[in-house]
Amino acid sequence: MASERVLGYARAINEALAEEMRRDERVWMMGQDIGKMGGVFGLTKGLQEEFGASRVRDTAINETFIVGGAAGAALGGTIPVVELQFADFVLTAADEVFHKLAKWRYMHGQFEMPVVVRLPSGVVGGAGAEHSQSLETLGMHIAGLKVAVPATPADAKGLLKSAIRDPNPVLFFEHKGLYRAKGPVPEDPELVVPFGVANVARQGRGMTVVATGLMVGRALEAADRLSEDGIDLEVVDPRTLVPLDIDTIVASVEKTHRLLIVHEAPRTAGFGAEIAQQVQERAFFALDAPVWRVAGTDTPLPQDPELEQMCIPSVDDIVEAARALAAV
Amino acid sequence: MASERVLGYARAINEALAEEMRRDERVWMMGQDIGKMGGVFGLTKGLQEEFGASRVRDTAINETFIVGGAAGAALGGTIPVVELQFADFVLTAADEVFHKLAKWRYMHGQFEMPVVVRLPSGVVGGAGAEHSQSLETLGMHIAGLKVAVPATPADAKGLLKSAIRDPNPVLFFEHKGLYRAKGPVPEDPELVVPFGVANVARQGRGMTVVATGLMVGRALEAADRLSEDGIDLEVVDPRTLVPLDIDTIVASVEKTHRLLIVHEAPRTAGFGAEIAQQVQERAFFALDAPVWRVAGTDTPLPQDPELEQMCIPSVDDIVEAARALAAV
Amino acid sequence: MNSADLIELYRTVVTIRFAELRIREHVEAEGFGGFWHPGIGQEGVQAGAVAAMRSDDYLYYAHRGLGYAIAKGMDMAVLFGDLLGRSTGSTGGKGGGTVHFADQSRGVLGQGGTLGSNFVMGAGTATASQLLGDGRVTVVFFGDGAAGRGTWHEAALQASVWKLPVVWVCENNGWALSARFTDQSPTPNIADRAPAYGMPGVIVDGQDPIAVHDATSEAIGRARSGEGPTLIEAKTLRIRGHYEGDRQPYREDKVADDEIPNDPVHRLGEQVDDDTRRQIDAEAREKVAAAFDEALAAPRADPSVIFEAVWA
Amino acid sequence: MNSADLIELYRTVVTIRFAELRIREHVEAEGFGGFWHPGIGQEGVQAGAVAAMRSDDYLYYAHRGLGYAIAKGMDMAVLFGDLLGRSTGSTGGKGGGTVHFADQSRGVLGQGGTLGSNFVMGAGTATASQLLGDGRVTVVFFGDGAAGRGTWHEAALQASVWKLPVVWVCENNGWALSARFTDQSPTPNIADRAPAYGMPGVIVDGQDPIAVHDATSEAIGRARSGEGPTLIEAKTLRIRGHYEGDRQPYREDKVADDEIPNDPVHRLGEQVDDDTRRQIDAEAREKVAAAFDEALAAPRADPSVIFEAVWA
Ligand SMILES: Cc1ncc(C[n+]2csc(CCOP(=O)(O)OP(=O)(O)O)c2C)c(N)n1
Ligand SMILES: Cc1ncc(C[n+]2csc(CCOP(=O)(O)OP(=O)(O)O)c2C)c(N)n1
Ligand SMILES: [Mg+2]
Ligand SMILES: [Mg+2]
Repeated sequence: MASERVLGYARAINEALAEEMRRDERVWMMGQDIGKMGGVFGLTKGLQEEFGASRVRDTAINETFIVGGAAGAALGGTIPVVELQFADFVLTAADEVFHKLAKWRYMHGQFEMPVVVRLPSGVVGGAGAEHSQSLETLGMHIAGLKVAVPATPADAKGLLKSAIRDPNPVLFFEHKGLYRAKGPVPEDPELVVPFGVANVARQGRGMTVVATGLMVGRALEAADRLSEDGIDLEVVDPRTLVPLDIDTIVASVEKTHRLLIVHEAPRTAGFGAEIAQQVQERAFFALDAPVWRVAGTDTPLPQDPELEQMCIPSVDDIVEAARALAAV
Repeated sequence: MASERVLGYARAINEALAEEMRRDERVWMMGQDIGKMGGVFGLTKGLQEEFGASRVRDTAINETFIVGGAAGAALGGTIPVVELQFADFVLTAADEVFHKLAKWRYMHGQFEMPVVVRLPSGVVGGAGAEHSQSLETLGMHIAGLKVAVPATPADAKGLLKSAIRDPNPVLFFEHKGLYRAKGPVPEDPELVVPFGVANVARQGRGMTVVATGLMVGRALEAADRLSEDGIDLEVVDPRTLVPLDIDTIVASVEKTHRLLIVHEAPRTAGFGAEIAQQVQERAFFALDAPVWRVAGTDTPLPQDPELEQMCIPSVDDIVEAARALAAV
Repeated sequence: MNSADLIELYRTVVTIRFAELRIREHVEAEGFGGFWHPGIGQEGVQAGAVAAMRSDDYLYYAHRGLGYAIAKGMDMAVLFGDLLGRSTGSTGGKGGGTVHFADQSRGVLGQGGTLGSNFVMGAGTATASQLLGDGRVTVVFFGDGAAGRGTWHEAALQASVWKLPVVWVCENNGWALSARFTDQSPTPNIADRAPAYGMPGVIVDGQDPIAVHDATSEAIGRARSGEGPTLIEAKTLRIRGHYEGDRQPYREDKVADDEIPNDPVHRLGEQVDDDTRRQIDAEAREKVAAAFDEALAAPRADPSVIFEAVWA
Repeated sequence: MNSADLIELYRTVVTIRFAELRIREHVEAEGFGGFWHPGIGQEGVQAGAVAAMRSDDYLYYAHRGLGYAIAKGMDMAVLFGDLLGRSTGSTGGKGGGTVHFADQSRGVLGQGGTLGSNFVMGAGTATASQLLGDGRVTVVFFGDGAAGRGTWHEAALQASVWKLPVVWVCENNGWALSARFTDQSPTPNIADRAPAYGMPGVIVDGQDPIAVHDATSEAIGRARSGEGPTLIEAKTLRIRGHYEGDRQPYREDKVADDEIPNDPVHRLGEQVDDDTRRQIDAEAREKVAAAFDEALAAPRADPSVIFEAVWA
């Protein structure tokens, strides 16, 4: 069956890019090393060959141009899909991301801003404090940006296609630790995954776990282990943080009465706090226990590849927290 | 009595700067228009006259230098106190704020980073979407920065002095709408307000209200109005978000059993979510009702001075929310 | 420039001048919530450069006045509406004071509130034109102060390497708020920076609208034919304070309020015959007055506008 | 340069070379978690420039190798400790792979992980020296790619206006990852950008450590005497890939692995008599080997280090 085709997360993204560029001539790309090299993580391999050096452009090291230029190019009638080499670099172009992309339409009362910023994100392989962060929460706090955090190859492809077709700017957080992950990806080029629709990755009755990106797999693994102890996790992956499908999360909590949120981003003022608070606002009396978080440490990330792993939630951490929360 | 001296918030900041520059020769300042002009909001008036153009420097329009240069100057053995003309401009120097200031010490396992970044913040007078934001939450999510949000002239002075004496980088959010606010400011130049100690601005038993900056005054006004209805608010001003005096907030909630958080920053993923979540984690069973938030709209801020006020909590909004929450 | 074009250019310059004066009058009499950064005295740059643009060329303006947009043909009642926070403004009433305004149909694309945003945005729009082959040129206005931002460097390098159809027009009025240009630039001219980017740097008298027009026209020609960007520096003066009401305590060489050295209006006016000029003046004055009245009479925006245009 | 200095310079260059080779050997045999950006072939720039510095001058290094720090006198066992993620590294074991390292006592101040941070940081440190009158000069290393960042523009303008004691040393190795310098620069040299900032721009053969030393020495002299910054561009070559293991599919003119055109080690070695050279070589090889072994033998950091040095 076509829909049972198995693909890697990176390949799925590459395919989405190629399909959308074939579909719409206005779609084009720029970023560092995305052309001849095909991207430092190989995500854009073959695209310059197929679409030419004009539609797949290698820039200099100029993040403010990559993002701000994309904003300008959107006003000029094109659909730029740009790559920052590491998600952390949103901070080297923060005015362009959080002011230009997010607010230009609002400030000028017109224009569409169909820009996708692809952001290789998260901890993997010792890239250090300024190349490993999970910064998706920032896009949630400042209005005007959509935020996608795909956890599977199918979602990576389907959400990216949605992002490219969206007239709004999208921060697209690809987890570097998932690039080699494999999963079924339907072949249908018209298959898009809509924003704002959570994926219930596992059904369960005992406790709701909300997780994104790399943490979805770890939560599922934790769920497998806990099921042996009779703790039945429901794992909900919001897929996009803006818009956020809070309804699905609340419905799950109303069923399970317990909520554990898992994210790689630092704990304090991370998106887990927001989800917890929204659930609490809407389902206070359904909660049998406090909402808990398993999250990244409130520290910069060390360069060392073993130490950095200790800064983000492991399967063990999730298992332990879920066990304790079940006992509250 | 000396401690009953009344001073404006802006003047209190100016006094703190002058006193610290007199106390320690290593303290110096840079920013746009802070010298001859004394700052666009007049905060640095007279300082270049007293301390000379070398210690009070006018820069070009180069926020990455203002902040990144401050970081470098701290490594070179000085204590820079820099001004960004508007707090929003942390986004034009975000790599320098959230990477260099916040992480340099950690990444290199040594060095102190005694930098203060003064940030005129908040809505006032129609400055528009990129000159009016309350971005303090960002400093809470990325570890390595302390964050002060003074609400009174005495706190502005005392916290700024603490900030300058702190070996860590501090984001110092001054509310532009408070610059003309007056209040008692003790004359003692050794009087500092420590970080991480909340101010219980009003004692009450019916409900805890956490508010910062401009919102503290509005919460107090709301409390006065509500006291006529027998709703007795306790108003807690954390004064600093990093470190956060969660103990005082939790203690208050354990007394009142209800918590309302008021902030000017956009609601979603604002610091209110974090405070709510920490309270919920620590005092779940003390809460008789969900924690609620009264917060800024999840929109960019319009330029129009009347419309922008509608985007942030008013006294009426607080009164209304508190009344409703009391009835839950 | 033929005489019909010259007359139109004069009409533009004088219209902007009357708009400047009308706004000043309003600010002095009643104020409005926000700030107003007057462009009086700099009309020559704004009108001259825009006159060299095709109607479908793209424009990013700077914050000093409305001249850019008036020259590009935007409706003045709409522009004043933005200034006065009226629902009839191009931003639907979100504006007020120092304005954002835009007109997609005329290629008026806006400005960033953070100085220097225009550099990267403009280069990006020019990239779009290059990709689409639509033959449009993007003109980016900016001040001498804004030129200090790093976005200039990133945009200018890439624009030059890609030979983007973009023209950079610096209004060097000698001041960035309280900072004198000569105190914050290591070289005497902004144009001195052009060779670093492998692009021509042209200095022009900003008080001479025709000279500005001609320099811009040449640069636009280069851009349109694929030869890449040009940096034009128009030397002009900031007649008033940074914003209307700024008493400029930092400034010794204050320009007398009503004295505009090398006034572009007079200079151009001298080349128009007296009758025509008088007629144009009268028409312009009237048009400005009518547009301002129209804007004043328009309703303020409904607060619901706050939630509009966050998302497309 | 007198012959004693020349011999010391040779010692530095060859020590860096052996360190490069030892690290490559380790990476090829066992790898380590992170990336290693080899600096082999660029030792001449690193050693030459640092040799012109006073021991209390400040250094911001670039990411290509450890040469800068070795030249500045940092303990090699400590540096290898950073590379190998050992608790004895200067970062206490937080490092690993592409390293951050620092030595406050020697003015080795570090590097930013985001390219171009060094520009503003370096100008700031030089401002501190100017304020304190401590007579120190800050030297900032960077690559041709990093030169594209806007932080360069902001830092360079301000440094020039304030006449800061800072020296910019560009290692132009022709590549920024897969981007060829000539494809991303509108001018043939980085030094061509210096006039825009009113500072001297000097091009020097980066394979000639003495030439680099002399140019840097002059620039440091200018800086120290209050004449402001200088931009030095050292022409060099990236011998290996961007990181060790990069197969460089994007590069046609691959440099043969063991062939270093104009090898600075040989070039300088020719000026040292054979006996001395052989002795230095042997000592350097041994010192590197011993330091590497020492680092290898050191313990990895305790995980508690994660929570250390977040706050002072
Ligand atoms: C990034 C940024 N920094 C600072 C400001 C505040 N600011 C607004 S206008 C201005 C001066 C601008 O000078 P210039 O570019 O020469 O324009 P002019 O006002 O002279 O027309 C400053 C500092 C800003 N808007 N954006
Ligand atoms: C702001 C930023 N953008 C991109 C990168 C990713 N990156 C690391 S090294 C490099 C190439 C640097 O080239 P160059 O400065 O010439 O130094 P070289 O590697 O040639 O020594 C890139 C793009 C980064 N670290 N920081
Ligand atoms: Mg100016
Ligand atoms: Mg290079």
